[in-house]
Amino acid sequence: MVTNKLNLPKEKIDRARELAKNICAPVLDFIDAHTTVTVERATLRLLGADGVSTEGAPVPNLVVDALRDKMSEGAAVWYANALVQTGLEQGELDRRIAEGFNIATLPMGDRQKAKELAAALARRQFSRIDANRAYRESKLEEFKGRSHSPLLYLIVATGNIYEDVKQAQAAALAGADVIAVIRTTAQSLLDYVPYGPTTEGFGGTYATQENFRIMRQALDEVMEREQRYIYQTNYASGLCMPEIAAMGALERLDMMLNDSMYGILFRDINMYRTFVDQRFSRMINAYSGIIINTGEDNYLTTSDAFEKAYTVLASQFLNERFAYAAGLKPWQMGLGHAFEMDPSIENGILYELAQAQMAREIFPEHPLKYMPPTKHMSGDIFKGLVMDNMFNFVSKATGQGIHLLGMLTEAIHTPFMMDRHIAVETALYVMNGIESIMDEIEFRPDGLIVRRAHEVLDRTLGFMEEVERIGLMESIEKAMFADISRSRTGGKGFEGIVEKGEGYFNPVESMLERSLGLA
Amino acid sequence: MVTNKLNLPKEKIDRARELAKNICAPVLDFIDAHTTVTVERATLRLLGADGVSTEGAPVPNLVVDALRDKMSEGAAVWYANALVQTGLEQGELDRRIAEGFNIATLPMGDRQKAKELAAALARRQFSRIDANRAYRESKLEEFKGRSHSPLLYLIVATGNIYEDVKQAQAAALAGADVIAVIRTTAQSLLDYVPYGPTTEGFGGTYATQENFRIMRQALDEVMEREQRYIYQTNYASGLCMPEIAAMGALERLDMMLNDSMYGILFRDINMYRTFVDQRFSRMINAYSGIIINTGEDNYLTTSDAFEKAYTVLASQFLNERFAYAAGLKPWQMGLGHAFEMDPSIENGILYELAQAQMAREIFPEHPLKYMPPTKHMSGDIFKGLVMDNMFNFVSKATGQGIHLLGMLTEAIHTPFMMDRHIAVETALYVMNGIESIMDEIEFRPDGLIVRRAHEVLDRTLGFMEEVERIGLMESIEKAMFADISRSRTGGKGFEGIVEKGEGYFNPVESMLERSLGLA
Amino acid sequence: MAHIIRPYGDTMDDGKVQLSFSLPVPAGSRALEAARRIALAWGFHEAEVVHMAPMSDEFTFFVVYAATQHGIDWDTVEGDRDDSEKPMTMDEINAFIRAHIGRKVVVVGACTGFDAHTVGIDAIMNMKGYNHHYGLERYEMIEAHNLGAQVPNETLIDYAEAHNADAILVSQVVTQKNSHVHNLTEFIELLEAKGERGRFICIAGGPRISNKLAAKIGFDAGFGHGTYAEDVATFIVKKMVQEGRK
Amino acid sequence: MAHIIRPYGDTMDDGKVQLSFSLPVPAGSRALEAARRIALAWGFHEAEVVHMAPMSDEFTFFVVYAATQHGIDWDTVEGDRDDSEKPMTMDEINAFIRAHIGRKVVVVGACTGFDAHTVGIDAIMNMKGYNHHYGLERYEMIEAHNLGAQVPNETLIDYAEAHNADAILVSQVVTQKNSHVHNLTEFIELLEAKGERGRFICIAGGPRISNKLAAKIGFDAGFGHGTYAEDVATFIVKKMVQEGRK
Ligand code: B12
Ligand code: B12
Ligand SMILES: Cc1ncc(COP(=O)(O)O)c(C=O)c1O
Ligand SMILES: Cc1ncc(COP(=O)(O)O)c(C=O)c1O
Repeated sequence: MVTNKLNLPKEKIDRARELAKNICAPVLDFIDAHTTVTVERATLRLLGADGVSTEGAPVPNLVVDALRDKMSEGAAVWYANALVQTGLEQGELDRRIAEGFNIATLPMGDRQKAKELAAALARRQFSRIDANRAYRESKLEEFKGRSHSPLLYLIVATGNIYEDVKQAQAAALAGADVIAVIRTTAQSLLDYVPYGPTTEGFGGTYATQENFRIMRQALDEVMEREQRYIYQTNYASGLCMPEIAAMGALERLDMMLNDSMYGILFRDINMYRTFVDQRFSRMINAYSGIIINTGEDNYLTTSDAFEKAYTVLASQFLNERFAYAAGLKPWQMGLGHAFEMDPSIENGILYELAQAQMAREIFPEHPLKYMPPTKHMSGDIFKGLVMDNMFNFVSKATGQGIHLLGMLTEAIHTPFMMDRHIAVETALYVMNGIESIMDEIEFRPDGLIVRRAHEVLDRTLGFMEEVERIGLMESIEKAMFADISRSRTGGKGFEGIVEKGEGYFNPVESMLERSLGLA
Repeated sequence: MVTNKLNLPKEKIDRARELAKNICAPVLDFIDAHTTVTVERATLRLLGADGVSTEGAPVPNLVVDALRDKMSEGAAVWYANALVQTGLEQGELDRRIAEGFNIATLPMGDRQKAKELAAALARRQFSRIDANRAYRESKLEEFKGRSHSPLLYLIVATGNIYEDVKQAQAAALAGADVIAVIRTTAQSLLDYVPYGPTTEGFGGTYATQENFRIMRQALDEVMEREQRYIYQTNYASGLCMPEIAAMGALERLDMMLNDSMYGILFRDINMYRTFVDQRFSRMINAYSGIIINTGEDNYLTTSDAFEKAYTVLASQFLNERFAYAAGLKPWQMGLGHAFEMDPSIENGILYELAQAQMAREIFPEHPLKYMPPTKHMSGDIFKGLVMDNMFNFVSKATGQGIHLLGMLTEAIHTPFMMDRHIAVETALYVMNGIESIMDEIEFRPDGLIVRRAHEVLDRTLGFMEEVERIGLMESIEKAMFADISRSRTGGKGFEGIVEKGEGYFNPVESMLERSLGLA
Repeated sequence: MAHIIRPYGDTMDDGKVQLSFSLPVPAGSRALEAARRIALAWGFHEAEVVHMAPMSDEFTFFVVYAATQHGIDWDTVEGDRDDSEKPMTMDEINAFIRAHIGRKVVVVGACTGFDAHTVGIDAIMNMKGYNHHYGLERYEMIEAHNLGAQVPNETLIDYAEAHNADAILVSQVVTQKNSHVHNLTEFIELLEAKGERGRFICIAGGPRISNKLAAKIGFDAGFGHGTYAEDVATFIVKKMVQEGRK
Repeated sequence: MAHIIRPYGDTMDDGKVQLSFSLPVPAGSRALEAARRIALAWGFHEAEVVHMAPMSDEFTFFVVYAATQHGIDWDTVEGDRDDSEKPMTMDEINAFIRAHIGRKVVVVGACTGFDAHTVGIDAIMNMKGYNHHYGLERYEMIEAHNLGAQVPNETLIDYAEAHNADAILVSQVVTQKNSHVHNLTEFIELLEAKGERGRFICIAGGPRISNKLAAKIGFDAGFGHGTYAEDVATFIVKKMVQEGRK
């Protein structure tokens, strides 16, 4: 239970939410009027389109590329039309497409019939997603009380899915609740999703549907052995944000890294593109019961964590607003923040405590994803381990929800198996040792910790007021977030945005909006 | 400043002090009526007796051995008599004694004259001690505010004084405020103090006056370079407790491990002997402005720290009482306790916090010596480092005075230089990061932490009542402390106790009692 | 075929190892290179000095990650003892003694020399035991005498003779300058000098004692870190029956 | 005479080293022995496995302390660069350029390939700098162009040509599968293919870049962990003057 220790004024928090609403409104208008190539591809995936050409081009890409000039109508109707017109079974049609068959060469037949078929196809995939969600919920119920609090989150990043599986199983056996497979370095910039099981990646493993499936199976195995649900995580992020959300829904992932602005700032992806994509991907996540993890922590790797703490809080409000607009519930919003202050700051750990407690009290129902020190980690693994330990302490002491375990080798390499082992065992030690601390400790009402939290909230309001004044997009142009400037029409993926036409049809979108109560 | 966070009832604390008084009273009566061989040797040392035979027997031992049957008169008068009778310069007499001259063969001359000479000799050594104390105080004043709080205490234990010096200097440069030279494994059982610089020891270096001098000089060097006072520590403990206190006073040591019962329980030294010796050694410490460190922490290596927490508090009250009885001021009483609970106990770190805060509030002016985890340290150096980190945290959070830095290799070997380096840098990180925590954090009034402290205090009272009922010596026989049983007449050094005669004369004792206001 | 194993970082056979050590040289770019070269001298390749910190004007601390190609053949590795041989429980041991020996087994133990660490030998011998495993005193069919710490070897042997012990337990915790090896060796030499080595089952124990080390010195067995009373008792009673001691 | 240095635990030349690693075998007494043997295989003696923990059914983690007799001759160790050569300050560098070059020095930099880590190159180039050391943009006599991250080598070279750069700075942070070596090598090869290697002073940097590594690949210098703008600027301007570039 979240108690009030900081005495933050409710009016100010409400005011911030109101500002977030105002800031996001014009962006949401733009989003409503547009689709993108990857939104269409995600739609096709949720109609069941599957397969890949011998050159590795996925069927959804081949279809959307072929329909480039028909995009404003939506790809779904044309894909369904091809099924109607050719009379082929879906798998067979996909195979032909993979071999080079261009469905755009087929004339539109009975549009209504095509639409109905498309909707039926979507319903088939949705029932698979429903089953996944029901299965997850039943397992969570069955193994209730067995997960750690906060959930212990570990990454694997070997580049090879089979190696990942070994490490993920070891990590879960050691005590991890959540396993995230880090993606290969450049995947976020690919405008397609690779296919099949993969064994080659730099600093991470390709996110493919088959890799998702392989990992899911491995984690389910450990789940039964440990009688503890093991959450699987990947990245609905980058140029294929919605498609990966779709894949995750189909393979029962449980969490997705998914931020409304991360791609813009940290991957130089076009902002219009990102905004449209994030909405669609989030509706899929919302529907499939997936928890999103937002990326505010990244800001602190380029900005100073002490000085720019307010940008993190501001971004949490914006991410929250965008998430509501996509139908996500608070329990699905793993808003990001991080323990990234310079370790030499006097009382720095107390300021971290203030920041974490503040987030906890402002977002009481949200799981909150708390990230470990990374920027100030160094080759000094011993000091690093102790910094991670204080991070573990603060996380438990403030009741964070999703706890990304820090690695003592953060500044050196992607985690070795032994690094993870050390991370889990030391976290379990401290968290067990202070199990009830949240109920035990109070803060002096006029002390440093309380004052700091109030100050950050005040600064956030000032900052958000400025963003409201000049607009979110211009604020990004002015490097107000993460000290990074991005231009409106610059960045990758700009060309993939399309204005929706009069007759735009997307059965997946409609079903999502309807069931999420957004229509 | 120590604030009240636990709301411990003053009456109960007062009651514990009253019990301590009652428990110690009969022991103090015994002490008053007795002297021991090492008390006499310490007295001789404080008359300036020095030197060693070719077989390594120190002059004070040769004198006391020769005077065995005159012991009830005190050795001082006989030593002074020898000076008077032979007319030798003191150094020359000592040299003769070392060569085999037996002063007991000389008849007693003018006893009054001998007494006066003895007193004059004592005054000479006392003025050296006065100068040491004044120098320490002037340097502490000069470098005020430069020490850490708590004082960071590190041990060196190479067995070789020259190697110790290197390590001690490195440790002090890294940030240590206090350097303790651990003694070689068996020294506490030697009934004499070795002589000269030594380079061979098991798990520690012989405590010799020359070794004290060498280390003092090395630490003074670092003090000037760092502009920070470096405290030197050794062990006024074992069969030569008072002699080592005397040596420490002469060589300007700043702290002494010195406990009223440690030798009994952990070295199987006879209890009568220990009680007499501790009083005399403590008076010397009191006079020379040395801070004593008591050894309650050791109890928790043989008893369970959670179950037997009350024995530590009880022993702190007894050590305090014995210390007052020897003229020590609260600021000189580094009462011992330790972070030794099983790391797997749920909320164990909170119980440690409760215990440390309790000690802090009950002994508000005492520096308190806080010891790191040792018993539950294992070959897992990474987990060990993190346990040490939580110990560092609790120590800073509860305002301990003297902080013995834990070593990640505690279960493996005596510290390597790099182990110490890691200990200091990680402690400085966390202590700086929570600098003001004592003013920031409060405990829930009816919570686990507060309840635990009250419970330990209650159990302590019950325990002390029983000790009062059956007597301290019988309680020790019954293994009520540290789960170790020792018989009254068993143990080492029993034969070295002598009842003081009518005409017992000891100018050192009188001067100490007079100036400490105990006469 | 040999089954070569190598350290594992995040990929099979990558050979990754973490090291830390100090060198008696001042920190700086030469020191960094010295640390790297010394790691290479151990046969590591790709040695990366990831951290260097001065500890004084003359000493520097390093953390290194490196990779090795060395491997060893797993098939040739023999453990200190056979993990698959599980000890009997206290009840089974008592029953075993009743059935096969028919009288109480006498065990005498101590921590010898200047070593003052009683906790280890207490864990094995005292009623209370350790970690919820009762000690030998609790065994109905065992008569256990724990002499405590700092016991001279002579005293222990005399006591064992006087009480007609079946087994003698020697604990050694301090290992500095190999004092444990000296103490244990002296113990065996004293027994042999008296011609009594064969009379007792001799067992050494302590956190740094292995079965191999103990055997090399002349003990019947050695027990290290994590031993419980039942491990020792099982060994003693089986050995007694096997050797026909009654 | 050789000045042999060895690791230092608590006594000169004791050779003590801490190691940790994992092996792909199940925990147990054989695994313990395997860990010990592998440490011996590296030439350590007195290898003590002080900790063993299972990480899964197939992997085990170990902590080992061991001693080595290997030493290296300190007199033969050469640092990556000369610590005694101190960099000039920003003001000195500006003055040096005015006096000896007489025009602004043009520096172009980027983090290349798929590497998205801008913080390192920003620390060197951006106004703000790093750790209270201003970046090159702040230098009056330097014209600094920071292209950011994920810049293809071609783009960087084209830009340098177009702006008549004196020096090109290449940052590489990600080193997995030696991707930094590949990227840096490709950069030099591209320049050489164009016959333009001689036109620019080429400098590589990043946390795992050493001067030696950079030189081996064909750069003029490499800068690692803890570099500041003045280190790089000092190198560039001295090199320009030394080579008579104006
Ligand atoms: C408690 C303790 C003490 C207590 C001892 C109290 C007591 N009555 O035992 C006190 C405070 C008195 C003490 C003093 C010293 N100690 Co001490 N102490 C420890 C400590 C913290 C824990 C040891 C312990 O109790 N372990 C728990 C028991 C249950 O484990 P165990 O002994 O391994 O026993 C198990 C097995 O080994 C086995 N076993 C043990 N004996 C036997 C015998 C048989 C026959 C069998 C079958 C099995 C068996 O079974 C047991 C149960 O599983 C260790 C550090 C550590 N964490 O290990 C240092 C440690 C052992 N001490 C050490 C030292 C150096 C000393 C001193 C010499 C320091 C000094 N110079 O003053 C002194 C003097 C002691 C002396 N003369 O011997 C060093 C030893 C270094 C080395 N490798 O040589 C250690 C490692 C600390 C360090 N890093 O410096 N110590
Ligand atoms: C911040 C950070 C990020 C941020 C980057 C934000 C940004 N805009 O830069 C984000 C979150 C985006 C990120 C992402 C990733 N990161 Co990253 N990241 C870090 C982190 C935490 C800090 C790096 C940093 O900023 N250091 C501070 C700067 C000032 O130091 P520096 O870079 O060393 O620079 C100094 C010197 O090296 C030198 N220098 C650097 N460049 C140059 C150039 C020249 C010419 C000169 C003269 C000097 C010079 O001067 C600088 C000042 O002294 C490190 C871990 C760590 N603590 O080091 C991981 C780390 C570098 N990242 C890593 C990885 C793997 C990734 C990912 C690939 C993970 C993934 N699969 O998604 C992604 C993708 C990035 C990509 N495509 O390249 C690994 C690299 C492992 C390896 N050795 O290969 C690290 C070590 C973390 C880890 N343990 O896994 N990361
Ligand atoms: C929201 C979000 N998406 C994605 C990523 C991963 O980066 P990439 O874009 O390389 O997949 C992160 C990394 O921290 C993140 O926070
Ligand atoms: C009060 C006291 N004296 C002495 C010692 C040291 O033991 P030894 O008797 O071996 O010198 C300790 C060790 O912890 C101690 O606490």
